[in-house]
Amino acid sequence: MIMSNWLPLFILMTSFLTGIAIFFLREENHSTRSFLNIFNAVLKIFLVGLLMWGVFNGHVYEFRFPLFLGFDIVLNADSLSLLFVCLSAILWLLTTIYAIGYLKGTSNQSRFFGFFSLCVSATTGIALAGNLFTLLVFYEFLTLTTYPLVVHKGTKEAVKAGRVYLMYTLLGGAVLFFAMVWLSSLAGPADFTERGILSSVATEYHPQIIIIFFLLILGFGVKAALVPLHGWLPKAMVAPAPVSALLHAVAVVKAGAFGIIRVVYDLYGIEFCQQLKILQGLAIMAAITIIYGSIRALFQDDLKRRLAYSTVSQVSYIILGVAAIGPIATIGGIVHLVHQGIMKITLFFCAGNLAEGMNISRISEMNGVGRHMPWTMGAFTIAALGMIGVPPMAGFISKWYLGMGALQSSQLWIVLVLLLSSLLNAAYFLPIIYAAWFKDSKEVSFQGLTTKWTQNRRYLLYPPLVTAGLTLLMGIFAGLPFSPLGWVKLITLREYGH
Amino acid sequence: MTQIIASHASVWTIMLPFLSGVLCFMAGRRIGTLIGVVTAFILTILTLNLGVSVFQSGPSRYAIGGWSSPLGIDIHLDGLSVLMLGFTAIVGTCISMYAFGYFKDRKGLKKEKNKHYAKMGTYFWPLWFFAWGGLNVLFLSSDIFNIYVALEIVSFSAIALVALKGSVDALLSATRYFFLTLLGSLVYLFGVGFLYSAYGVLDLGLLETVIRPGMISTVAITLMTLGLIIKTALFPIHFWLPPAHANAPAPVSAILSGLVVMGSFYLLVRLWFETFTGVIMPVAGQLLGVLGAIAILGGALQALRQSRLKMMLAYSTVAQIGYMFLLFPLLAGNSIGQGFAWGGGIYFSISHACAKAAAFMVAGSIMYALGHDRIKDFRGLAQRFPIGVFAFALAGMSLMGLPPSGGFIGKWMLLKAAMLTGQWWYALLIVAGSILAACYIFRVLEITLKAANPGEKALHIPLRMQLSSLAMSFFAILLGLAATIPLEILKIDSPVFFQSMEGFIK
Amino acid sequence: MSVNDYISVFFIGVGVMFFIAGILGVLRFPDIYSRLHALTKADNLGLGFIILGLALGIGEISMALKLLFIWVVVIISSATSCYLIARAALRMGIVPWRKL
Amino acid sequence: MSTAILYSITGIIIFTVGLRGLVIYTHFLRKVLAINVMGTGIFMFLIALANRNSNGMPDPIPHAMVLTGIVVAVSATAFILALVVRLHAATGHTSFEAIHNDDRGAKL
Amino acid sequence: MNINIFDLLLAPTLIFLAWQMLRARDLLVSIVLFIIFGVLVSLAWVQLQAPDIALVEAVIGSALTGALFLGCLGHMESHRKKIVIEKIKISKGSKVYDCFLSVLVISMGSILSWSVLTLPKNVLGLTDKIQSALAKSGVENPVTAVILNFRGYDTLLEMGVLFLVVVSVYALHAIEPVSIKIQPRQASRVLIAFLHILTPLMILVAFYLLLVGGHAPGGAFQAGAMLAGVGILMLVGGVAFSFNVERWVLRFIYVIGFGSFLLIGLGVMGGERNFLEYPEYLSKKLIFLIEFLATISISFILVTLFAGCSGFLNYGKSNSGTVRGVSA
Repeated sequence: MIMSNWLPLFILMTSFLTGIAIFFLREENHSTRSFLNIFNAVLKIFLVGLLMWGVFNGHVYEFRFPLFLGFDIVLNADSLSLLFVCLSAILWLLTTIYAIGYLKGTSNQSRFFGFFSLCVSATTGIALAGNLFTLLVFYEFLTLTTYPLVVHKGTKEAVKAGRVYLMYTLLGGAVLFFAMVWLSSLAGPADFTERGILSSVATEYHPQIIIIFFLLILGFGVKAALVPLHGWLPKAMVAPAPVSALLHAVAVVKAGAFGIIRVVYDLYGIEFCQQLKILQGLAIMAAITIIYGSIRALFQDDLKRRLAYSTVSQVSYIILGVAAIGPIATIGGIVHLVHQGIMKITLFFCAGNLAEGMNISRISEMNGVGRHMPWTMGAFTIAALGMIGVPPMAGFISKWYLGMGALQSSQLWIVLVLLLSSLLNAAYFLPIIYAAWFKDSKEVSFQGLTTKWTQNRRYLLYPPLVTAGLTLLMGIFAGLPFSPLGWVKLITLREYGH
Repeated sequence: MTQIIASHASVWTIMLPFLSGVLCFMAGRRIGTLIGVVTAFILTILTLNLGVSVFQSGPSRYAIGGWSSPLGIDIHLDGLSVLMLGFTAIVGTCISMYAFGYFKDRKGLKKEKNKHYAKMGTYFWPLWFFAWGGLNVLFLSSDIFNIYVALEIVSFSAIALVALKGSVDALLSATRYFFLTLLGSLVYLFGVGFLYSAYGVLDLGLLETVIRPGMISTVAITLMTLGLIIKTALFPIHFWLPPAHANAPAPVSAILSGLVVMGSFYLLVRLWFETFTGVIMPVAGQLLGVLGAIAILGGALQALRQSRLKMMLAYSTVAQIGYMFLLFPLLAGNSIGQGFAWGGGIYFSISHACAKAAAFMVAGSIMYALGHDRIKDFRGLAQRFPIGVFAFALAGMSLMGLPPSGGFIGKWMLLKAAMLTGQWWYALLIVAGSILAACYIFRVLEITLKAANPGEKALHIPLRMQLSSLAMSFFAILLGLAATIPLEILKIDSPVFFQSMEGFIK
Repeated sequence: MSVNDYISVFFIGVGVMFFIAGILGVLRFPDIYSRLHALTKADNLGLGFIILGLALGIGEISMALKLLFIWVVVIISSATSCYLIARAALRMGIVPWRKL
Repeated sequence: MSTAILYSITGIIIFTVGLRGLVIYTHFLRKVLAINVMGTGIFMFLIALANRNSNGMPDPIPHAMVLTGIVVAVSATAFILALVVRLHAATGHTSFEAIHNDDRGAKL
Repeated sequence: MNINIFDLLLAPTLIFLAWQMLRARDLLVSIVLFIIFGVLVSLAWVQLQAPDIALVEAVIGSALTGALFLGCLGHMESHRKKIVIEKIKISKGSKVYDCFLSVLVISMGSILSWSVLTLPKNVLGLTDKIQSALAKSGVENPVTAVILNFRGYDTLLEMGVLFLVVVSVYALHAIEPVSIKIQPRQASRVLIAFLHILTPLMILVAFYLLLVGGHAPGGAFQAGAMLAGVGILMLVGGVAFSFNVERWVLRFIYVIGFGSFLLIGLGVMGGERNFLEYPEYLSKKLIFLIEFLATISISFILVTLFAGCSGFLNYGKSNSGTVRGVSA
């Protein structure tokens, strides 16, 4: 079927065209905008479902648009990309609902939702990219579309954060650009294939290939917030809560991690990586990031900043899983892509709710909030426990597989890193939970929830509840075939070929 | 090879602008404007038609007056010239549409001021069409002396357009522009004199066959290159460009930065890689490359320091010209890299034309609305003037070289040429230049995104202006998506070995 | 060389002498009016002699007439321009030189 | 040495004299004069070398080129002089330096 | 062809004049030297067997350009707001800079001269081809044939340049008109009388030049410049012209030279016949027509250009739409 090759493009276009259409809507046209947003998000989920069904049955979708001189824009639905697409589609819907409530009564909404949709289409593009070139195109596109979201508030602080964000991401993009052109002059337009393509490059170019590998990691590492390159992430916290949620859970950070997965598995190939002995370095970088992020998180009083550093550390689990060779660690890493996304988005939704409902943004102010906002804090608790890795939350599954994988490839130090970081996770999450539920507020008496919160309660509350629920379900039903874990096993099977 | 065709379409593309320039002068402002806009559209259709015919039947020559070269003057049509014609037409049409709105009476302005714009509008059209006609002559001519006359037409109309505003700044920059561009023309003419004295022919194609390496050729090429470098405003002789481009009315800045710069660059490329291929020394290319490199960095750093938007864009032009000149050292490398260098340089120049024209149009719209172009007072512009800022952002993408845009494709190809020929320092430079470009573009964008100062007054910008700048910037982006078409056209009768364009070291 | 040629050379020589005298006048005379005097006199007469000499040398009637025509035009224009210069000088307030 | 060589080198020297003048002298009119001198140098170069045929007939193509060149030169001169007049009327100065200094003086 | 003593004297004189012209303290002296330089250059053209160019140089290159300079200088002198003593040379690091520049220029000159010596002794150029094609061109003077037929395209564009410049000059003056007060000039009777003699004479000469252009030195530019000379004399003599470009007749005159050339070029085009390819039986007539109309345009354009740089062009300022009569 020829038409079915267009399916990936349709999926991309649902959010892209929505974005463009929203730009042209007048500011006051709230209902049309909301309808357009939600309708398209649902449509997208439906299309993704269709795609998923096809891929599961072994159908290959490939959309190819020749751009110039042998470089094509390729949209390719393989099992790995589907995982990411699926995640982004679902979380887009939830975040959109949340954002509609969150932004009620503020200005510049058309611009916000326009870029919001474009940002998701960029993420979809990254997920579906069938070659490095396409990946780069959407990666840069993501930078451009998230920038207006980061500076959305237009305050001095926001603009400053936006500048930092741009500086990091554009530099990363430039490095990536450089590396990619270099690679393409050695190996031509590099289509992603399972188990990589670069092993065919002649041995005399291997030193260059290794340098390119690290340049690529550097480029993607900026967005994935690998440690020396993470500076933008905590600063970008000034953005509105839905943006932070999107940035941390789905779009930016994940795009970086996803890029690294693509490079290691589908461009270089795991065996070729082993042959070049380049994964060890990556693993060490990831481990440092994990520990460093956790420690920094401990000392933050601002809730969103603490979550930001938590992201720094958690995303590197994915990279660690990729770098620790072996199928089981791979499963752990890739599945964490989904799990971390779901859990982190819950946390950010909740942080946003606290800020909106009770004007609380600091952990020291959180004593006893559980009593005033029980649902929000309930969702927060589930997600935080998941982050720590308490069974039966989803986070446990990923950590389990990571640990098992490390044992399997007999890299004990990785297990140690995991344990240490779990301890640290507990150290920075548990006090929050404790304070929220069991401590009494010593401050001035409770003034009551804001009117904004009471008016928009359903928009703001349902999304975190759903994601919290998903956190639980993904943990409990991890064994089912269409659960993230099941799907990741399928991916791993294809990557390792056995 | 090339055939003689009986089609007169190419003559019409040259003569129509002159004809309508004359008509505009005769008809006065109101009717002149209409004539101008209609002509622009006709020209676009004509050039597209010409492009299709070249695409189908290959390159051709046309002997003006029936006297073919060496006695007479030939018009030659090949991929490169058709591409240049086509993009001039597209950019020109957008600029014409923009000028249509720009010189109209402005609501909310004093009568005196409006009279000023009306008078500018009266003379803008004939001068602009002469510039356009001159460019078309330049792109199609195959005779080095005829090209000199074309260069003069372009320069004179450009200078008059710069001076159009009548302010001291405008007059001063026009005067400076005049001296340098005339110096450039004369030096070029001297080179022509040397070539003719040595070889007795003026036709580019014939020269290619008779030219021999030696003292005289070197001197001639040096002189011609020097002249054209002055006109293109490459690094050490770039100082005249920013004031001239920044002090002109917005449509004029778009014409200058977009098209006029492209014209002299085109000529330089044509001479170096078709006529003089046999006698160019690689070291000369490296020299131009070094100048280009300094221009990229210096221009971008200067752009960062500017407080006025148009001045910033003008310095950005200086930097982007530097990129175009990277073509010269990169083309000297191996045959795999050549195709990329050639394609990249040309592609860069056309996408720069689109992007910079769009950016200047937006700058003009902002000046129209606010009455100034101080960057620090752009707060809240994204909210009040979203189409313009969006167009600026799109144009900026191309200037920065972010995908998908024409600038990206151009940079990609140049970068690849640098990699393939092993001149990786140019690759680093290209990347560094992009980052600097991002710095100055986002410096503007971030201020527009800041919350607005309440109570600031602004004129309403006509939709026609907004849409034409938007269309122009879309074109800059479209160049990144539909790169195949221009590149295929460029391959027609290309002097460079294009076969291995997909190639990589294996 | 024929007699005609000798005569021709003689006339041209006389013309040149006039010119030299004129130049000396321009260089040595004290003010603009007297310089103008020297110049125009030399011009008209000197040119006249030269043209006479040339006409004899060529010995062709049509050519001679053309040369004559040139002389007439030059005389008229130099007279006019001399007058104009002198008038302009007077208007500017330049006082004619007087022997002290 | 033939006439052709003599005059062509004379042309080159005139050109260089003009070039130096263009850069070194400040007054606009002097600069315009210098440009005209440069042009004349080039024209002389062209015409001189057109005149070295063995059959004694000069080559008419450079003649035509120079005719065109002279007309272009006079157009250019008229154009720039009109600009200079405008600039002089607006600023009272006749050189870049003077205008620049004036400008700086006004700012101080 | 060998050198004679005259050439050996003329060439250094030219260089010396160029040098002195640029460095003379008084600008008026510079301009006068420029005119003399022009006259001597046209002598050089004669020496180089280029009578056509000698004529153009004398009329346009020397006289007309000189008039432009004088007009401009005079105008600026008479409208000086304050007396400013401006340095002749640029002041920044003058000595060192000058030395450096001189060295640069001298080395450039020597390289160029050296390369001239390496030129082939005898390049025929296109002389033979032109001779053989001359019969078909419609004129006998090879230079005219090149200008109007073989390379008519260049000449068309050159007319375009002239037209463009006149439009530019108007554009310069139309916008924010400079407040230039033109002092009422009292025309002198002598000058008027002179003009009465000269004008018909010059028209005659111009027409002669136009006619003769086909087979001898002459042509539209020379003729146009002659007429322009008369016009300039009238202008400075106090005969007021109207430069009101809003009158269509004036615009039409400016346009007619270039426009008719363009239209004829396009008109003969069609079928097998290319742009500017005159039919053989018509070529003589068409060339004459083009030259005739060009002469009219050129003369008016040149007068306007003179007016533009010497303050006569006060279009847009006052009601100068009326033609003042000869104020004798």
